[in-house]
Amino acid sequence: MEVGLNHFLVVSTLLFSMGIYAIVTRKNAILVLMGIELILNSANINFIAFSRYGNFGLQGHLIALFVIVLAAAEAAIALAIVLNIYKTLSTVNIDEIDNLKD
Amino acid sequence: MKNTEEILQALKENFPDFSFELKSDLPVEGFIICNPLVIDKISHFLHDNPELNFDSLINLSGVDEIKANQLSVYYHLESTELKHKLVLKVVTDRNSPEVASVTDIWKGANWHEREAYDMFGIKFLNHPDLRRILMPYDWEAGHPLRKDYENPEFYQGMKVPF
Amino acid sequence: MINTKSSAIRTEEMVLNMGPQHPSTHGVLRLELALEGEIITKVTPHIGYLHRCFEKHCEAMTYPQIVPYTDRMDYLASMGNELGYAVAMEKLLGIEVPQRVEYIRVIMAELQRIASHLVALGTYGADIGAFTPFLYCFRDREKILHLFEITCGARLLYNYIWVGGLSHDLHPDFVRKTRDFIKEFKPTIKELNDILSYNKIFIDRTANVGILPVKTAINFGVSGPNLRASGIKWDIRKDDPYSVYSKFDFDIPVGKGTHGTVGDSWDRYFVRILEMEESLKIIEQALDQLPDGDVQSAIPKRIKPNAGHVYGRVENPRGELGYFIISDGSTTPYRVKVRAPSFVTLQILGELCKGYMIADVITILGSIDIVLGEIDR
Amino acid sequence: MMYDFFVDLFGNTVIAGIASGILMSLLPLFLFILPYALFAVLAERKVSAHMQDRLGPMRIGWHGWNQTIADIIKLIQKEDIVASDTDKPLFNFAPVLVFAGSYAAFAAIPFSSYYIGSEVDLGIFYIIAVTGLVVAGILMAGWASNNKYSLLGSMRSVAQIVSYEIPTMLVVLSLVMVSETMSLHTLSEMQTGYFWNWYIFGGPGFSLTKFLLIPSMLIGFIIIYISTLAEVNRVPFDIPEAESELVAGYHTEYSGMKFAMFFLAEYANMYAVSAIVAALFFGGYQSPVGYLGNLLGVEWLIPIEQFLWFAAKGLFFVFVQMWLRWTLPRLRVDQLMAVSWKYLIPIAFVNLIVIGFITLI
Amino acid sequence: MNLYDLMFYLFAALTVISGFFVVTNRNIIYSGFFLLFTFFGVAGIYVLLGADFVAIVQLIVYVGGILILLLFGVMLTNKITNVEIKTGTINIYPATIAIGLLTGSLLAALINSSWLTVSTAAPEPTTKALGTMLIQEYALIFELLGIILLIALIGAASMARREK
Amino acid sequence: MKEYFSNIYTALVTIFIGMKVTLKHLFVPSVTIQYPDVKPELPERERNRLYVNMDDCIGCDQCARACPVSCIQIETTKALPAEDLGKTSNGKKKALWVTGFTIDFSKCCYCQLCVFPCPTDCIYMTDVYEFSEYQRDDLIFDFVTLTPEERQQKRDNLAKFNAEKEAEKLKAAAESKPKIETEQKKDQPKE
Amino acid sequence: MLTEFGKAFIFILIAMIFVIGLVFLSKLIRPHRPTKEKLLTYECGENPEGSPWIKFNIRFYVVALIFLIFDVEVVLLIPWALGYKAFGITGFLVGLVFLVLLGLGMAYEWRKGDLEWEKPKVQPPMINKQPVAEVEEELLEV
Amino acid sequence: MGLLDKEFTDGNIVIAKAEDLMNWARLSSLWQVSFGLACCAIEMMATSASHYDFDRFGVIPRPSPRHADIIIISGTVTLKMATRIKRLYEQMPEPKYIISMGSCSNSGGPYWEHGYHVLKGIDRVIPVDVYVPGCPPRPEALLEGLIKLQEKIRKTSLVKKST
Ligand code: SF4
Ligand code: SF4
Ligand code: SF4
Repeated sequence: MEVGLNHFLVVSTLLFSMGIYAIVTRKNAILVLMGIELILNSANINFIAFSRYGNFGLQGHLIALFVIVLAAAEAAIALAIVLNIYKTLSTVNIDEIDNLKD
Repeated sequence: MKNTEEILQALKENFPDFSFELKSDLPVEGFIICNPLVIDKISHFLHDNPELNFDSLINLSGVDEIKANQLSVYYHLESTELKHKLVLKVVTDRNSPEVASVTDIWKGANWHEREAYDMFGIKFLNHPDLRRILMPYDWEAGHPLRKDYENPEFYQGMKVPF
Repeated sequence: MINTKSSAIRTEEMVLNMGPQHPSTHGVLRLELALEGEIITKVTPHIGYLHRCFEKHCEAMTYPQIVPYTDRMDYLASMGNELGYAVAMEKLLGIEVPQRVEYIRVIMAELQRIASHLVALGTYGADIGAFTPFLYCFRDREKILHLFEITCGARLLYNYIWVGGLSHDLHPDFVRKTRDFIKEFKPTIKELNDILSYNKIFIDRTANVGILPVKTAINFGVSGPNLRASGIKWDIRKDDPYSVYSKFDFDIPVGKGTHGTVGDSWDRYFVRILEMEESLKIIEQALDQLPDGDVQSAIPKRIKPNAGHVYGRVENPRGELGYFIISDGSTTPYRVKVRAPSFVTLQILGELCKGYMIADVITILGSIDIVLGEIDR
Repeated sequence: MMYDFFVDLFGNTVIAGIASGILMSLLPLFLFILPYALFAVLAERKVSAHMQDRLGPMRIGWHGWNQTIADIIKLIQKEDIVASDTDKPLFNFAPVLVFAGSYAAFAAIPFSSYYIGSEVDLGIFYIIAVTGLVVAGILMAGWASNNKYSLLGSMRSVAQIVSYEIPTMLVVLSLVMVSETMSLHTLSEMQTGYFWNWYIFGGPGFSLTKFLLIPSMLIGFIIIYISTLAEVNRVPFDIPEAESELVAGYHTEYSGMKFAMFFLAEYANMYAVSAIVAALFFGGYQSPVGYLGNLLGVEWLIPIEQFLWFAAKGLFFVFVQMWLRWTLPRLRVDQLMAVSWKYLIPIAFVNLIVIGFITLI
Repeated sequence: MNLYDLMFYLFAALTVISGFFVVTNRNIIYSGFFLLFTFFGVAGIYVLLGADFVAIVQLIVYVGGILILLLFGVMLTNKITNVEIKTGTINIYPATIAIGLLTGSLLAALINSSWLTVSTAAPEPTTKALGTMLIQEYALIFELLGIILLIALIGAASMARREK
Repeated sequence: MKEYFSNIYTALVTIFIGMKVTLKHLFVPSVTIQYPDVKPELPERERNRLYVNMDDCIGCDQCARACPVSCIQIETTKALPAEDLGKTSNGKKKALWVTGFTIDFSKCCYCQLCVFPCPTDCIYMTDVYEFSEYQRDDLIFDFVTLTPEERQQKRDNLAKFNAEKEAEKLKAAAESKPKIETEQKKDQPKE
Repeated sequence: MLTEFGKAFIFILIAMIFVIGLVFLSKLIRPHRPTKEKLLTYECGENPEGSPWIKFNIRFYVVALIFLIFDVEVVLLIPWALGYKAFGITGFLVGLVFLVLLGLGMAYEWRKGDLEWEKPKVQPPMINKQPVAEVEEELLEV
Repeated sequence: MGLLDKEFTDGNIVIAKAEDLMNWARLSSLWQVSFGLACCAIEMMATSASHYDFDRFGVIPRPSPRHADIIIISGTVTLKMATRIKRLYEQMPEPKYIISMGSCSNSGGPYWEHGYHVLKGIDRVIPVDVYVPGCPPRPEALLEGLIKLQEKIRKTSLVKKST
């Protein structure tokens, strides 16, 4: 089968669900962040795939670029938050943080 | 600039309770013998008194006087400002050697005293960190510079004598 | 509820070992560094890895036989060690030695000082990362070793200065060769300055690092160039002259804080360079005044001092080297204790390093210029 | 060219493409990097020796010419220690990653107008991108070694490479602004003719802009040279491997062939960054004075000449790296960071803006 | 099966498999390093889709930046003694089932929908065109991104700096 | 601000100065002595391996006593009254067979202290320094020129002579025990 | 025909194969005699104390963070740098504003001391709590 | 199991040639652990300095024992140090060699008699390949020891010697 749009979409879907899986099941906040990165990546694949196979010119690329930029900003901020949490609560496990909150 | 007699005088004035003894018939230098347990107080005085101002301890050496069954410690003091020197000696029992530490007054005494402990087993009271220094920490065969020291046959599985 | 017990953990403390095998601990020193991040919170030196039982040997040797062992303490400055022993013993025996002997001793001691400082400076450069000056220094040192070699046949451990005299007279070529050396050596000091001393990176690494205030130094008993770098003119060659040092005109360089604070590592480094220049001056004067005579006439046939004790000291390249010798009237000493300058100096390492970074430990350690041979003896 | 040949041979474009690609990628490895590494390791020892009034290797082959060969054959024979506390998979994979990262950079380096591994349009940024692999590899090596020196060394190394990437990128960016291309190949093409067309002399053509650009270009050159020096961990920026503190940095625990691979990667990197500098500012493979091939009318001579020029320029900068290494002491880690963040980046930044204004004229 | 397809399957496999390891590996450091391959694979997919610039950006930003940041983050927040650093998981079974269902339905939806595709244009360098777009239509967004980054920088740095 | 630029300036200038120095040295001829091909000329007082001229040695044990390391071991056997051992080159009369004279060069510290007391100047330092060995025992040098059989013979001779003497003079026997200075330590087992 | 990226990818693959091949080759030759001591972590001959896998300085993180942001900004500037000339001064201004934002971030970080690596925090070892300068005055020219 | 672990019962020309090549490589590139103990270490440094130049023989100092082939025991080995040296030696990868430099490491040297804390010869802990006498050995003597070691390596063989 000729590789086409659908193939890319399948990859992106798989990546997306794995990202969700990480977010749902992992306790470590940094792993959750990794899951988010996976989701963003899968979204980017979609953007670019559609931009390639759809008739959108380069806007898909541009949006992917923006997403990457935002992902960087998000990673920086989120990690800083995680570190701050770690500094005060001395753990990065989400459920423990939940318990410690109250 | 003061010589040993003057210093002895000053000491006697200041510490009437303590006994001091001057020995100066030796070929080279005279020295003052004092009590091992109050050497820290004497040292404080020597260090702080502006007339004496012994700001530096240049040497501290333990000696095993086995014939008299005693261990002694020699202190060589010097004032870099007034440029005079002094030798003090304390004598302690060989079986339970205890000397007050002067580490508080001259920081440099720290390792010297550790070395004396390591080599002779002289205990320096109030020393912050009295451990072996040159020999391995797990050396069990005693204090090597004592005259009756016997070297062990093995250390950690290594043969020691030739 | 906030868990307070483990809050505020920023970085965990980490214990890092440096040595005994480490490229830059100048031998077999072991440093235990407690780190917080890269900041030193505590330095614990562990010594004794080269404890060669010098003092025990002294008690088993006759007086002349001790000389080769003194060589092996501060092996970078053997001549100085021998001189110290000779000075102490001559004080104990109460003998006078001929003038020629004294002059030759001074020449040798000063040449040795230059050689020793060259090693100190070279390895210091290598510690900071500049390897080339190290080899330049060793190249020049080799010339001094050659001078020693033609005189007494050995390159490093000489057994040259004996109680009451010298083992050999000077080699006939010695004076000429020494003058040649002085001529050649002066430009290389400048070269060393160009490539290392005034290098911006070098200054940044060393200035304001490891500041040693003079009060602390004296209290710890620090001596030699390290003390002088803290800004005090204290030199046994001037303050308690031995041999014939009182006959020479020389300066005592002190640290001035040119690039930082008085008593920082750069000062300690630079004082040594200045001292080499002063030593050259002394050697030149001594060569000019060198009297004739026999160098072995005063050597006692059998050394048997009266019972008593003596503390003799000289200014070694690393500071005040003292011999405390107790004699019981026999041909072997009853007890010899050596006041080794590096032994005393190394104690301040912990104080100096606190709060600095790992790299600075190397800088500071290099700048106080220790030799493990005399620390552990 | 080669591709066509393979198409004829196999009659299948896929296989031909792969075959020619593999061949093209093997070329620099075996024809250039290995001989270069053999030469450079020896040259480093010889250069340092002569700077220190020594002779360097003398006894293995004529004047030590076989020294590096002996070193390599010896390293092959060395036992490969994987200490029991290491993280074995990562430990074994790290050298692969590091070497792959540094070798990948060679794909975009134009050795001559006829040979370039891959004419990626983004050339220079592609090189910067693949250094990411090196960074990850170093971190992996340090982490997996389970050794304090390694871990500290690798973290410092990463922080250092990362910090110096910014000035590099800023300078490259300013060159992109001037030349409007990112391909090293195109960039080299543009600087054809004589040496005054090089970007260090303001680039091709004669105009006011060219002369205004010269100082900026000079500053840019100095910045990029310093920062590439740091990116390949050379003195005065060799803190990660500073033997006086961290023994051997992140490869302390590596022995035998894996260590050799780090070593090879290091020397390959040295050439790669030198080549980049040469291509950006010094005309790449262009001859400064014209080609003998043109003069004699021998076409085939030109690529060879170009290759020689390129190798010579690269090697010259490698030589300068060695020269610096054997002259300078090393910085402390905080000073190292300060050099990048407080000196190079702001200056590169201002330089970039200045260049922007100049190009508008 | 041509080269393009081959490459696609290669990168797809790289991405998906390493992604799978990222989310399932119990050692978080391994997760971090597997992320490297995921990012790399995604970059490869971008290239196959003709997005060369985005691919390079992906490498520079993700591999060279975010990954390093994440790894540093891991190293900073884990008390790692000689025991393998493991992170626990929660509600695996419900999550697996739910996500399996989600994935299945997504896949079904996307395979069954017929996307409007145009004939593919040959990939060509996109950077300059992107630049043009950035300066013309998206100038405002461009500046906005700058501001966002500035804020992120200030925020993150001050948060990281804060003692205790 | 001024400091900022002066920093840059001094850094560049001093680096440049340093580079000038090293560049200069690149073209200065090197000082290396290429050892196995070129051997350095050693000064006459060179102190390396000892040599004992056994023809002159009278076995007086002075050198061994002077040695701080005790690495010289001498075993002498009294010559019989009938034997004439000849004289040393400086005219001393030899009275002892030197049946053992070993110097352990793995212990010697090359201090030359043994050289000075020798009455016949027969022990001296040479400039031989190339004598590395694969086995440590090869570093123990035996200088005796007699063959092992001869040595044994000398000892036997003396023993016989003494035995005869003993038989003659019971009283003197105790004193004239063969003076053997063999070090017991030598035969102690090494680990 | 391979795309240019394909070629680059082959470079990476070849390098990996090269390394693995060489290591494998050496495996055929080299000896393998592990001992317990040999497999200990190297620490200057001492027993390794504690694990190196510890948390380390937060500085590393801050540097990586600042780097990431700047990295992204520079990356965003690449397309601009290629294309701005066509738009003359407007094109340049678009980038300039962005650059100024970048500069602002830089200045902020500089002001806040985030660009500083850990600095040595020291007090000179003192005993008599006298300021250094005073002591020196006293004793400088003894 | 690598080639160097094997022992061949009979040599053929291929093995002999390979052996020659490998021996040559090993003897030509002896990297040294940069490690010094006492006075002899200074002479060792002098040997690597300009006048004698160890580098001529391909000997370069490596800070980590993992990269090194040869360890020069240059000085007095004390009991405290001996265990560390043993570990250092153990941590070097095979094939590895030892030069014992100077009287002290040969047999305790001047300290053999009264040195209560001196190991009387490094060969009590690790196997020594070449003993270089001297106190300290001249740099040339060390170089000569190195040449002796090279000779020894040249003669090593994979072929099992029938005894
Ligand atoms: S040179 Fe010294 S150590 Fe050697 S045998 Fe003579 S006296 Fe003894
Ligand atoms: S001192 Fe001279 S004569 Fe006497 S035993 Fe020694 S070598 Fe022989
Ligand atoms: S053999 Fe001699 S020179 Fe070498 S370490 Fe021992 S005492 Fe020092």
